[in-house]
Amino acid sequence: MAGLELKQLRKSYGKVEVIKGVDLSIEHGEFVVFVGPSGCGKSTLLRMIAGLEDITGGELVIGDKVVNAVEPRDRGIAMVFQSYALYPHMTVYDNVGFGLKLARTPKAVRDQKIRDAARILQMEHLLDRKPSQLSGGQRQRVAIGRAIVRQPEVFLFDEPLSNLDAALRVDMRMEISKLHNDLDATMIYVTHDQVEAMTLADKIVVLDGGVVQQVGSPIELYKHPANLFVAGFIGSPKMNFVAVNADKVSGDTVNVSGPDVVGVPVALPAGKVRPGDKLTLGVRPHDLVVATSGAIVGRVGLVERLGNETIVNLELPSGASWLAVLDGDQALKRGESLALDVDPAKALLFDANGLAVAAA
Amino acid sequence: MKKRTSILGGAAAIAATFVVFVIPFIFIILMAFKDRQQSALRDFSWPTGFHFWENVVEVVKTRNWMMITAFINSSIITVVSVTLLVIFAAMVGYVLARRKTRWNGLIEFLVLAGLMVPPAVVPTIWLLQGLKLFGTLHGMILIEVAYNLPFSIILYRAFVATIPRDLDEAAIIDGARPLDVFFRVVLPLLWPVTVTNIVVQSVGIFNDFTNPLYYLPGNANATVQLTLYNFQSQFSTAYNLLFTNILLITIPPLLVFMFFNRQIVAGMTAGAVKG
Amino acid sequence: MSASTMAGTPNRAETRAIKRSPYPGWFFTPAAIIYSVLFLVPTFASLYFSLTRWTLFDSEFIGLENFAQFLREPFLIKGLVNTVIYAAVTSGLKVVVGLLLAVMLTSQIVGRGYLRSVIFFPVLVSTVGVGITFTVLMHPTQGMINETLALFGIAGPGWLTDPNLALYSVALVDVWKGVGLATVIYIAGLVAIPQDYYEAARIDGATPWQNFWYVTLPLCRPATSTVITLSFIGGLRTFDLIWAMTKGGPGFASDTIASVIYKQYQAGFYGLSTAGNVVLFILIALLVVPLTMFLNRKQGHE
Amino acid sequence: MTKTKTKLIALMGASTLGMLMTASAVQAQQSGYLSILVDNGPQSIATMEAWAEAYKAMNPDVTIDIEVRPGGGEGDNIVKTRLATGAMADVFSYNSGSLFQAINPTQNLLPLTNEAFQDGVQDSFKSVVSAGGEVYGAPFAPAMGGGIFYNKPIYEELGLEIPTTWDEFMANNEAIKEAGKVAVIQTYADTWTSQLFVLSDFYNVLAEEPDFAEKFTANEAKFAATPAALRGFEKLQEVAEAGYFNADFGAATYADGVRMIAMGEGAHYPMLTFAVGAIAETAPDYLDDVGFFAQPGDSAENNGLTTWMPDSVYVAANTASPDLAKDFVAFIASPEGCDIRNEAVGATGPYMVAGCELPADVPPSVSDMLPYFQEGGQNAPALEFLSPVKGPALEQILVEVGTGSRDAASAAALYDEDVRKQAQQLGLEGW
Repeated sequence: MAGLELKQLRKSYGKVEVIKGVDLSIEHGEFVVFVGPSGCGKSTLLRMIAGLEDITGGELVIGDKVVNAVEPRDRGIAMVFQSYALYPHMTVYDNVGFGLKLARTPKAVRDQKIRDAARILQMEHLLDRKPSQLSGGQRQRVAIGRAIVRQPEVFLFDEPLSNLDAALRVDMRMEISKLHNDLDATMIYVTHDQVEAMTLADKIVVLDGGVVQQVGSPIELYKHPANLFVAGFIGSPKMNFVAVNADKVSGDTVNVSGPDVVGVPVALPAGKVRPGDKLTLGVRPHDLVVATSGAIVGRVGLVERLGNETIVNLELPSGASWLAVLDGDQALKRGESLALDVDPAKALLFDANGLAVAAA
Repeated sequence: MKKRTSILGGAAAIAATFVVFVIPFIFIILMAFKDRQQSALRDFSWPTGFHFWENVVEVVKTRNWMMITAFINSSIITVVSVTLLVIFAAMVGYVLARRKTRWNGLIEFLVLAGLMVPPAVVPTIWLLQGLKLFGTLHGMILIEVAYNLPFSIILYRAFVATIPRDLDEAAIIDGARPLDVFFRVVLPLLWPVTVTNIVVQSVGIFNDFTNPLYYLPGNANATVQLTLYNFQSQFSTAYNLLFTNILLITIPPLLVFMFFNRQIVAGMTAGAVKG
Repeated sequence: MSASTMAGTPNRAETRAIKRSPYPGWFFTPAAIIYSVLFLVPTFASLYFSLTRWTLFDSEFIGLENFAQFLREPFLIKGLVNTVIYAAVTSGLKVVVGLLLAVMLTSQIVGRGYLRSVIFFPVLVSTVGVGITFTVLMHPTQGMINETLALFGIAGPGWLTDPNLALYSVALVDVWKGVGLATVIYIAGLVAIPQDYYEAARIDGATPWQNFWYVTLPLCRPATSTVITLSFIGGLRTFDLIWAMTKGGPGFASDTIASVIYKQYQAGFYGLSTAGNVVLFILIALLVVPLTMFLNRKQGHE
Repeated sequence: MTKTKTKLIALMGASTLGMLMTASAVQAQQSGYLSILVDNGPQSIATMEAWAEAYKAMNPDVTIDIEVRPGGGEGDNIVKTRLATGAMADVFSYNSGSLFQAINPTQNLLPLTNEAFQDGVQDSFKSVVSAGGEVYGAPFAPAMGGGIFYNKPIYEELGLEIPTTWDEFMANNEAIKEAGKVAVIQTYADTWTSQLFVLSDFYNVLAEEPDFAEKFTANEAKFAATPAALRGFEKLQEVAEAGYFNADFGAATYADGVRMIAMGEGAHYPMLTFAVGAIAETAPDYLDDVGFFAQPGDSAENNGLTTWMPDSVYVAANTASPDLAKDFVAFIASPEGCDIRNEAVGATGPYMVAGCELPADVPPSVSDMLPYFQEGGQNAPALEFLSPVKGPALEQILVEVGTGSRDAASAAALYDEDVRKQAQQLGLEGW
């Protein structure tokens, strides 16, 4: 059974370092999602685990073996590509069985395994087709089938759903999740879509600039982002930020004010900040509520009325723009003035370095 | 109305290409049907008698059935050298397109140089002598491979670039060794450009005249183009036999063409054009 | 608990990855061996022999005298000019005619299959055979071309016997034989152009001519550069056809460098001929390298 | 020396003949394999095949493989290349004279000096296949003359006389032209045929400049600076400027020329006499319509023929079966060999081998030539048999003169330049 251990993993192309020392440990059976904006190094990291990229520095352990110099085929992994990478000249049957054929698996065994995988993915009727005759979702299944049939210790997914339309993506997401439960395998999944990350992951690894920003469960990341980057990246719509100064520190509450906000209270253990500190206040759009005279006042811009909730674009005095997601249907007019309040327990503060001023 | 212009245009094009491209071939065929006296006039006239079969027999029988030997030799040279060319050039084109090293510049320069530099005949003969390859089919095959590699490599390199790298990587993850990746995944996908290579190179090698002339002396080694020499001599010319000969040696390229006709464009699409 | 950022003890024990590349260098070896032994080695040997007086039986080092002699060849300058004219005329005509034929063959014209086959077929016929055939057809008095012209009361020229015309006649035959390949390359280039562009142009109200000029022409530039490069190099090196048709004549009127070189070779001036090879190579490099750079840069700009 | 008087028919003692015959009778039957390389002229192939058949009939254990090479410059290349690389056939045919000197005979060929058959070969032939004191060849064909073929019916029709001076020749041409016929046939599709006016004029050059060949070899005499030598170029220019040529002279081939002279499509065709064989093959019915005369000089008293030694057969130095090869060559150079040749391709000229007879009914073009070779006839070898120097571009230069794009003087000067290059290549003294 295979967990993974990444120790100070580094990758550089010539002088450019793209993975700057990643430490991470993944338990067996965990579903881990690497998430981050494009160019953050998440795919590179995945490909290093797969063995498709050489490791410049550090150690990669799969199971109990250092695999830096081990060929991909001997790492006990399988990978699903964003483009599916189905072999266009082979039928679905041959695509799925290609790895087994290379491993010189006896024909009967091979056939059994291919048919098992096809049954699991409900694509038995597709086995004789060529990839060009398949729809996007079907290709996705074949790609997964090709991975399953190898019975790997670790599944690697490289943005597998990004080429599918929205509805199909939801379906496939559920299937992958179900597969994870059924197969009891370790899965590492790369995506730039934080919704996928939130819904699928046991553990999310947020990457930016080749550096791990935070590792944790989805809710942990949502509630307690370690820094501005994670706070902004996780959650949809994006968290609102505004520059503030600490006014008054009293007990476990800090009052902060800035050009756009007046006296917002934030729950915080004593001693974390001192009056006059320059901070950044972060509030999720869902945590704003309408008040008669709130801490935050702005002019209503675009209003999206979705019935169950209303998304308001608010222009603050400084010109900055915030989003608020308000419960129920709110008949707001463009141009009118709106005041909002913040729940002190849900507001977050970040210091001048962008690190969270931790609540606990 | 649009339909009519296309039909008119088509008819005009058919007429024009008939005059420009087809009539010369009809001329060759007519000449091949004539007897020696009539053919000496070299005019576009109906043969006074049908001597085609006699001409063919005479051409084939000349110099101890040299035509038969020549067809066998040319076929061997063409098939073997095109096979080697396809495999070796695809291997080079593949690695050249996939792997960026500081050698790439040099390799690309050498490839381009091979396209441009005219081969040095006599030093090559000496070398072949030293290798005991002079005047052998093996030697000729290797020469054809060497001289035609650059063009094939360029075609392949351009085409490989259009094959997603993901496929190689999927195969690697599936447990493929480099040779598996190449022969089982990449080479089959290179089929369109392979067809282009087969057509262009086999025709070029089959029609090669100068190189066998130098590197493949000897009756037993005659190639089809050299048979033209039997009839086009300095002293006298038998036009009916000459054109019968041209006609006969055009048949194999014609077969290749009919076989691959539809696929030629496909190979060019991704291959040459994106070069 | 709190989120960890860049924690952990740095592990400085760097493991050198000795994993082999999936694109092994030895894939080059078979091609490299054949190419080096049979092409590069003789080519470099020829650089030496170009500095010798060489009778095939023995060679005597004479420095650059062969080059001096070659450049003194009374017809070398004419040969140089002819070579460039020939290459420019053939590649230019192949571009223009090939593109027009390709446009025609990708349109909804009747008899496309026939046309495509007929135009491509000459590519497959042996150059020597084509040369012999056209020498006969271009005969000034008995040739079919002039006899046909005579029916219309036109006195046809001496295609291959008029010193001012011979080179161009051979070039025309070269185009006849080679335009099929150019056409196929262009067809490939044209079908690769997404239909969207034409649709967009149609919505913008473009005439067929504008379509051709502003959409087709710029977008098939890769094909153009392939055709130009291949046929230009081919034209500079051309030998078979000229030799089969005029042997550089009448007199020296259609001599190209390749035929001048060959004549030196024929005469037994092996060192001299080899020096000519080197000169030809330099000429090709001087013309083709800037040409390819120009074509590629243009491509990059799009 | 001005004239090599060669005697046609055997003055050879019967003893020599007898010895030859006994030699071949005594010799044991040969066995083994022999490869032969011959040029692709139809007569060369036919003759060689006939010899091989006859020889195999006499020696059933011999297998002979005849291989064909192109003629002309390309053939020169093949021969040189194959000699240089040791890939030459056991026996091969090739030119005598200056081209023979260029294949480095002492190194590449087997000496045949002491073979018995050489006793029957004329010394004049031996001299053009000798190098370093050894003789390397045996005659492959009869001797030839270079001059002008004429169409007899045209001469009869117009009442013309055989010209003995250049002026008479030009007058004949004028008369023929006025009669609406083609006076002079030129065939520049085969460029080598353009050289005849100059090469065949060499008898006339020697008549005026007896030491031209020696001086030419020593870089002391030039075509452009020697009026007698320049005449050949001028003659071509005169004929060209007078418009005597056939309309398609630029595209006509040698085969066309042969047909035209035989069928009366033209009155004169300057050519070597081996064309008789080609006429016999392509237009046998017209063979008797063709006559021959030497290219006239400027004075009637001194009218003689420029002669060519035939090609030769040689044995490659590295042959695997030298005895067999020598025996076969001896067979070729025997009266029996000549008879087989007569049978195969007809008689085209006087043989260089003692005991060889021409058949009684030789065509007129051959009988017209014979007097020049006989006692009292005047002939001189072509320059290429007196000097190793011969520029390769003469034929193209003369095509330029014939097409009017160059005048005689500058053509001669250009040829001198061409010659210089070749002499340097040969490493001759004084260049």
